[in-house]
This record gives sequence, structure tokens and C-alpha cells, in this order.
Amino acid sequence: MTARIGVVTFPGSLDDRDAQRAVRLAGATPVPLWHGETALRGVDAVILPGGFSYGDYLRGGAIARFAPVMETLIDAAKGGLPVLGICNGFQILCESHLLPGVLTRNAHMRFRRRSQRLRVENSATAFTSHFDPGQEIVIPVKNGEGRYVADEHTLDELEGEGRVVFRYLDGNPSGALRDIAGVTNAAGNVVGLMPHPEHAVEALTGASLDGLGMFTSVIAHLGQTAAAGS
Amino acid sequence: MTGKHEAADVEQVDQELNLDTVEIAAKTPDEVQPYAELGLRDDEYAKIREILGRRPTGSELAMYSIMWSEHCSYKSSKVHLRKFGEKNPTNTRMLAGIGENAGVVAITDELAVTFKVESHNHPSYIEPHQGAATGVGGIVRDILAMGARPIAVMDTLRFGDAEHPDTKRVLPGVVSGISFYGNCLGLPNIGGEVVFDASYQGNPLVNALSVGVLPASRLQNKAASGVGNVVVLLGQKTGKDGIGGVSVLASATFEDDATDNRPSVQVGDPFVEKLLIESCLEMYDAGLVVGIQDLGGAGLTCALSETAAAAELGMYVDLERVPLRDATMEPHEVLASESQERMLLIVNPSKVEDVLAVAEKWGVLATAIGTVTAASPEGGGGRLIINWHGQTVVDCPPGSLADDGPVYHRPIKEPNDRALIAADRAETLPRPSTDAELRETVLKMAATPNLADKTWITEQYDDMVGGNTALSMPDDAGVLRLDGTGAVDPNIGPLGIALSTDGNGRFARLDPYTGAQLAIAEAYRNVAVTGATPIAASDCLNFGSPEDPHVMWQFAQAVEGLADACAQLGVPITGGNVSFYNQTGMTAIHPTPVVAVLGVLDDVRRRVPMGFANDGDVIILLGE
Amino acid sequence: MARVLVDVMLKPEILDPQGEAVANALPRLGVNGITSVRIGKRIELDFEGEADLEQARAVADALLANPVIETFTLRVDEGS
Amino acid sequence: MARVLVDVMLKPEILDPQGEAVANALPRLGVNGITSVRIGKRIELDFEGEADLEQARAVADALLANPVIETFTLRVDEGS
Ligand SMILES: Nc1ncnc2c1ncn2[C@@H]1O[C@H](COP(=O)(O)OP(=O)(O)O)[C@@H](O)[C@H]1O
Repeated sequence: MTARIGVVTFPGSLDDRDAQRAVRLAGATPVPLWHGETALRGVDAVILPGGFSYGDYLRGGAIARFAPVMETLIDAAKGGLPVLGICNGFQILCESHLLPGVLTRNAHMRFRRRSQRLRVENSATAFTSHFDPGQEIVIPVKNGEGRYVADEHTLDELEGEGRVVFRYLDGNPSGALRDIAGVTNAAGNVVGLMPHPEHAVEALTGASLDGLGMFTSVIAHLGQTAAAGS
Repeated sequence: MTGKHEAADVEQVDQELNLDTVEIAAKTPDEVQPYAELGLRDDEYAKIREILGRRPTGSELAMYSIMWSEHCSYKSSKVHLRKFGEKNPTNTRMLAGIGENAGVVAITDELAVTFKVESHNHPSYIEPHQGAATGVGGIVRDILAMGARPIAVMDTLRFGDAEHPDTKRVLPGVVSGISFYGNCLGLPNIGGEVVFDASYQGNPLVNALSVGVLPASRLQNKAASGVGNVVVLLGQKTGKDGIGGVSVLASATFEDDATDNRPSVQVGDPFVEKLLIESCLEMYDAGLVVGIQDLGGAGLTCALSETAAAAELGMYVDLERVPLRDATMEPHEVLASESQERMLLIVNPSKVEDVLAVAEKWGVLATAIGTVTAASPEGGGGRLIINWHGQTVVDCPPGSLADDGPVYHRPIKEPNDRALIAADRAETLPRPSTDAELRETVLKMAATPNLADKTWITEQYDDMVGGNTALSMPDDAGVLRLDGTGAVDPNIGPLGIALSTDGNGRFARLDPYTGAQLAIAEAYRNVAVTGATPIAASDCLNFGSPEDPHVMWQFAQAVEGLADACAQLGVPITGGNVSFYNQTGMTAIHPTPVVAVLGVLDDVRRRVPMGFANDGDVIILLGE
Repeated sequence: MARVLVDVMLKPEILDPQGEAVANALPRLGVNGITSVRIGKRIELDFEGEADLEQARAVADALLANPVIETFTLRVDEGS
Repeated sequence: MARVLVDVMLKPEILDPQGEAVANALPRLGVNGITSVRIGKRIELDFEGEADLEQARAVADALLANPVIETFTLRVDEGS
């Protein structure tokens, strides 16, 4: 049995099929989940993909948080289900209060896409165990509202508890506080990041293969033996 | 009129007095109508009266003025565009060509690709962000209407002088509009052009391309066939977007100050467009639609008349069923509205419920507004009958709107400065002869906006969403993997397509015939160097006023050049777009034919990027 | 210090996709009595000394509102 | 019909890049007396019948404003 990893499609999700492809390339079975249903279909982990759910109107992720699927997902995440939020998915996790802070408009006010160097600050989460601590990776970043913001106290707490998972290197693409690209909850099962690991899984289409590690990590975390990288 | 109105309340009377019905039109032949204000000539208005056998109603007048406009009828370009058809190389790949929403070419027996370039120049000058955004939205719906899933966009842009204050207004807005709409739709932007030239100062060019892929068996068409089939309007509510021109009809006296009815800018909602795409694709796959047409510039007027005309049948519409954003809209405004993110579907009555269910699943509005009716026994198609709360406001042959518009042979005259231009040879320019001069020339070139790095623009575009982009900026052509192909046998790679758009207004100004050929040659080369085989082309012809014989000469030359080049290269023009009246006062822009070439890679893994790959590789110069 | 408040709203006939998206989400929050949502901008201009309404109007006209699609109103904030 | 107005502003300590951009552009317009520009949202909620301030507050709290970065105020629009 390979791991079954759910990928939620909200109205306006865009990278859902890309996330499914990455799950497949990592050796697990992608399971499409629908925003309008509360059922999680017995999946072992869930990915909230990138995109512009509900047009990203008001604030990214603000409306998606009220989707029926989030009711069950929030409880399941609190119960330990591994959940990865990528870009818009990260925004949804913050708006749902599964992760602290919020993503605001980039300081330069434009959408920006580029290959981004990151440092893996925490390799003990459900999605980062295949990285070495401090490993530097290249993953594309592309967003207009990616600037991580939280109050000083929260930021200190995140740093103190090692919950900053990824940090921007060689320039901060959005003005995110303390160069934060991704964070985790205290238990390490919920991870959110702005860059797109699902766009760094194939030589043909990606600037690197560094993103694959996040998907193989969660498969390992789930105790499955699926062959990675096939 | 009967006396029954006397009992009605004042408001009711008011409304009915303003409502110009077919019945009233028949009885009031001498009513003065603002056809000139609507852009119709005396002879055109006379022809409308002849077709109808009476004066047109206000709604009919609005429809004819829209459909017979240059934009919709191609009245000045038609006689020239025929050259494409005449000279196009015969091509068995072509599944749909000029005249359809977009050309469709077969890639394999099962798979086809559709692509097209379209302009949104004037709206982008008035409101750069929304104008450019809705330009992307419009071309994507054309692709969707063919049955395809849109998979990428490109944009070719022309601005005035980079230092001009108005360029600082227009450029960031245009780029943010394209970025916002395309990114939000999840369509990678895989290439384009940015050129600065003072000739575009008051007339920036925003040409957008979209490409889509479909199983050949899913090809859709726009014909409203099948008497009794239901006409369904899908998508955004209808508002007073872009009805500026016909607002003249709303004022009882034409001198009325119509400020309330000023042209209203269309605002794009890519979120609704994304839902429209997903719901249409689901409907195609379930075999729920008989015909489909996107609503573009001419709104319902164009969609209703073209779908009915294409089937040579009639159509009956209860216009008050159209969901409105503004309850005070009058029928001619509903017909002329350019509200975005709408599609018109023709559906078998047994499938209507399923269509509504799919729409509901995606949260898109769907409303049955009419039915397909029989052709007249005398032949010549059926009648398009549109009612407004039970009163007939339109009753005309749909073909007279869609196909029988005026056709002009505009005067053509070679510009007087041709000889001067020909004499002013590049060879006569001074050449740098010393190291210092050479250095200065190189620095000057590096500093020109046209050669400068375009990252400020391209980094605002998502080029990787979808996960199939195999080449994009900074390569000269975009390459996409066709997902799901080649997966069975690991030795056979997935198929790919390559696309490039090119144009050079300065060259075309010097010599439009050769300039157009250079544009297609460049796009063709850019596609070929990726390893792809070029198979088809689409074009967007941006010119000044067709009423200027010099412009018409440029146009005719460019079309001829392009058609001849296509014949020689063996790639057909599958569709395109003409944008006239790009001029300020008497001064036209450089004639700017923009050409997109599509190529196929039988194994996308073998695509060739442009940079030098490895240390020690040998560099060879091919050609003269 | 004095403050001028500028409210910028889309013209009524212009589509407000943002407001529509919010309005459509309300039933899921159990809210059904709201028929329309329109979202605009509220801008606070702080003046060093006295509030200069004329200057504020010039700024609103040139920078804050896009006259093609938006209208604005302004007033001195009495509370500040 | 009744209308409730919700004003959503960024907390003072949160960077407002849009406001900064406007503030930086002011000298070029010849405007020098403005010391700060903050840009927030003005949201109009139209109710079918009576304005329900409690419901409006619940919507603002749950959806319209994010308490991590924003505060809101609301009032019934007397003009409507
Ligand atoms: N408006 C645009 N939209 C998308 N891509 C663009 C646009 N303009 C330029 N590009 C892309 O940026 C890259 C560099 O463009 P450019 O500087 O014009 O190069 P070149 O002159 O070599 O064609 C190319 O890949 C081109 O496709």
C-alpha cells in the first residue's frame, strides 16, 4: 500500500494538478479532495495547493477558510494529520489559525516570480525530514501576497521553538519579516511555505529537483515504503 | 395604440413609451434615428431598412451598428484577408480555420491544438490594467469555445517612448493587468515582446495570445443547430459594461446630456473565468452542449446572431431572462453589453438540467434565455426574434447581422514618402571606426529600452503554473509539454508544442510586404531552433485608419507578404485579428503585423534551450 | 495634527468582483440578510498642521482614485 | 434597505506599502504638508431590511478583517 495523499481543489485552485503530479512522482497516490465536501476520504496527509482560491479577493485564503472541507481538516490537523500548505495553501492555513501570522501584500506591491534559494531551518517536520539541517535548496517562488507578518512576540516564539522551517537566501522576494519563507505548528505536522516545491520535481520543467524532498519526506514520515523518485 | 395604457401607473407608461417595439417601428416609419451617431452611413442605414422592410427598432439599430462596425464585420479588411485562404498551403492538419473562434490544428490523430492572437489596444489605453486584463480574458474564451483547455498565454506589447509620462501610466497598468488575469487563471505566460517606439505614444498595442489543447473528438462549433434546442447564458451577470456607443439610444432627444450613460469600462474577474473554464470542460466531456460561442466585444448581439446564422436557423429569445447587475437596463443595452466572463450554450432540452447542475457545482450562473427555431420555408435561414417582457423588440434575419455586413474596397495609394525611404539606405549611416566609437555605440545600444532586460515585466508573469513549461523566458520561444502524452512507453517522450510571437513595426513601415514576411520568418525561426517543426501561424494586424489610402496600402501589402510567406514556408494562417484606427489625429502607428507560429516536438525532452550549455562546446554560425 | 478621510468606491455600474466573492461566501457563515457587498478604499491623510481639503482633493484626484472607474468623497476627521 | 459601513485599517505597526508609495509620490505633486498616508478598506454591507449591526460585526470579525494585522470599526450609514 502506498501512501494516499489528498490534494484539495478550491474554486480558483491552480496548482492542484501540479501537486498531484509531485505526489505521484514521489511514489504516493494522489487523492483529489473537493472543497465542498467535508469527507477526507481516508487520506494519510493533505496538501492545500497554490492558486487564487475565490480569486484571492479580500485577503488570500480568507474565504477558502470557510469551505466545508476545512471544518474536518482543521480538526484532523489538530489531531496530527500531516498538512502542507503551499503559497495560497499557506495563506489558508494562517487564516484558519492552524499556523500563526498572516501573508500580506509584497512590500514592492507586485507579483514576483523567480528561482529562490532557501535554507532548510528545521528538518524535523513531517515534510522536511529528507533534508539535512541547514541544507540550501532552490525552489521557485511566485506570488503577490507572500510577505509573512506576525507580531514580534510571535516571531520570537517561532524562532525560539525552531518553527521557522524555511528562510529566504540571496534576497527576500516579498519583504517577509525575518526572511521567513515557511513555518510549522508546534507539533511539526502542519507546514506552510510560500515557494512552490511542486514546481521543482522534474528536470524538464523545473529549475531543480529540490522540491521532491518535501513529498518523499512525508511519505517516509507516514512509515510507508513507496519507492521514491520513480 | 390601444387605450389600455391609460389605466397603467405612470412608471409603467414611461417604460412602455420608451420601449421601441417592432410593432411601433412598423407604424412610425418617419421616426428620426441616430444611425450616424452609431457609426452607420446613409447607405448602410438604407440597407437595414430594406432588409427589414421597415425602420429598425432601437434594439435592432444597436445590433446592426455593432455587427456592421469595422471591428465585427471586417468590412475594410475582408477583401484582403481572402488572400490567406487563397494562398494558404493545403494542410490536412487543419480542423478549423479562418472564420472560427480560433484555428484548430491536429497534432496526432487524437489530439489537437488551437491558438490565436487578438488585440485589445484601445481599451488598454483608456484603462490599462482592466483593458489588458480583459484582453487576456477574451482570447482565453475564444480558445475555450473551440472545446480546448487553455494551457498558456503570451503577450506582445508596444508602448510609446519609454521616458514619456504617459508610458509610465500605461506600461505598469498593462503589465499588472496581464499578470493579474493570466496568473489568476493558472495559465503560464510563456513569452512575448515589449517594444518602445514613439509611433505608439497615443496608441499602445496590447496583443494577447492563448493556446489550448483538446481531444480532436471534443472539437466544438458555434452553430445553434437543432430546432427546439435551448439557448443558455453561462457566467457573469450582465451590466452596463462597454455600452458607451449605444447609450445615444437611451436619450429621447439625441442632444440629451448622456453623461450617466458614458462608456463604462469592463472589469475582468479571472476567478469567474476560471470557473467558466472548468464548467465548460466538464460539460463538453459529458456531451452536454450542441454549440457554444464566447461573448466578446459585441456581447449577446454577436453571440445570438452568429450562432443562429451559422446553423441557418432561427432563434427566439426572452431577453428579460438575462440576469442583470443593473435592473434599470434597457433591451438595447442588454444586447450591447460587453460584460466579461460569459458564454452562450446551445443545449438539447433533455440536457438542460445536467448543464444547470454542472454550473451550480462550479458556482457559475446559468440561465435558459431562448430556443432554436426553424428556418423560414422560403429559405435564407430563420428569424432572430427577441422579446422584452412579452413585446417583440427584434425580428430580423440573423445572417443579415452576422454575414451580410457591408464589404468595402477602400481606396489604396502608395505613400508619397516611399521613394525617400527607399533612398535612405542603412548603408549610408556612419559606422564606428575607432575603438572609442565602437565602445560608445555598444553602450548606447545597451542603454536603449528596446534592448534592455525585460525582467521587471516578465517576473510579474507566472510561467510555470500547470507544471508543463519546458521553455519560457528568456528563450525566444515558449515550449510546453502536452500532459498525458507519451506516458505509456518510457522510450517515447511526451509531445510538446513551441510558440513564438514576433513583429517589427519599423521594418513594416519601411516596407510592409517584406516587414510582414520578416515577422513570420522570425517567429518561424524561433520555433524551429527549439527543435520543433512549425505547422501553423496566427496573426494580429495592427494598423491606422482604413479610411486613409496610405494605411490601406500598407495593410494590403502586409497581407500579401504574409500570405506569400505562408505559401513558401508551408504553414497556413489559421486565424487572427485586425485592429484598425490605431492613430492619433492624422498620424498612424507604424504598420504592425504581429505573427505567432506554432510548432510541434515529437519528444519534448529533446527541446533545445538557447543558452550555451557546456564548457568546451563548439560554436557554429549557420547561414550567411 | 489633522486628518482627512478619503473614501474611494467603484462607480455603481462597475463590476466589483471582490464584493461579489465576499457576498457569495456569506451564506456559508450563516449570514443571509445581506444583499450586496461593495469593497472600496478608505484612506487616511495626516496633515502636519491644519487639514487642507483642497490639497487632499488634488491628491485624491491624481493618486488615490482612478476617475475612469472610481469616485471619491472626502471629509475632515473630526475625531482626530 | 439599510447599509452598514465597515472600515478596515491596518494596525499602526504593520507596514502599508501602498500608503507609503502614495506618500512618497506626494512631493512630486507639490504636496508637502501630508505626513502620513494609510490605506485601508471601506466595505458597504447592504441589508435587505433593517441593518443588523450584530451580524455585521460577526462578519467583520470572522471574514472582513484579520485581527493579526487589522482593526475595524462599523456604523450604520445614516445617509442610505
Ligand atoms: N510582454 C512579454 N510577455 C512575456 N514574455 C516576454 C514579454 N516580453 C519579452 N518577453 C520574453 O522575455 C525574453 C526576453 O525578451 P527580449 O528582451 O525581447 O529578448 P529578444 O530581444 O532576444 O527577443 C523572451 O523570452 C521573451 O519571450
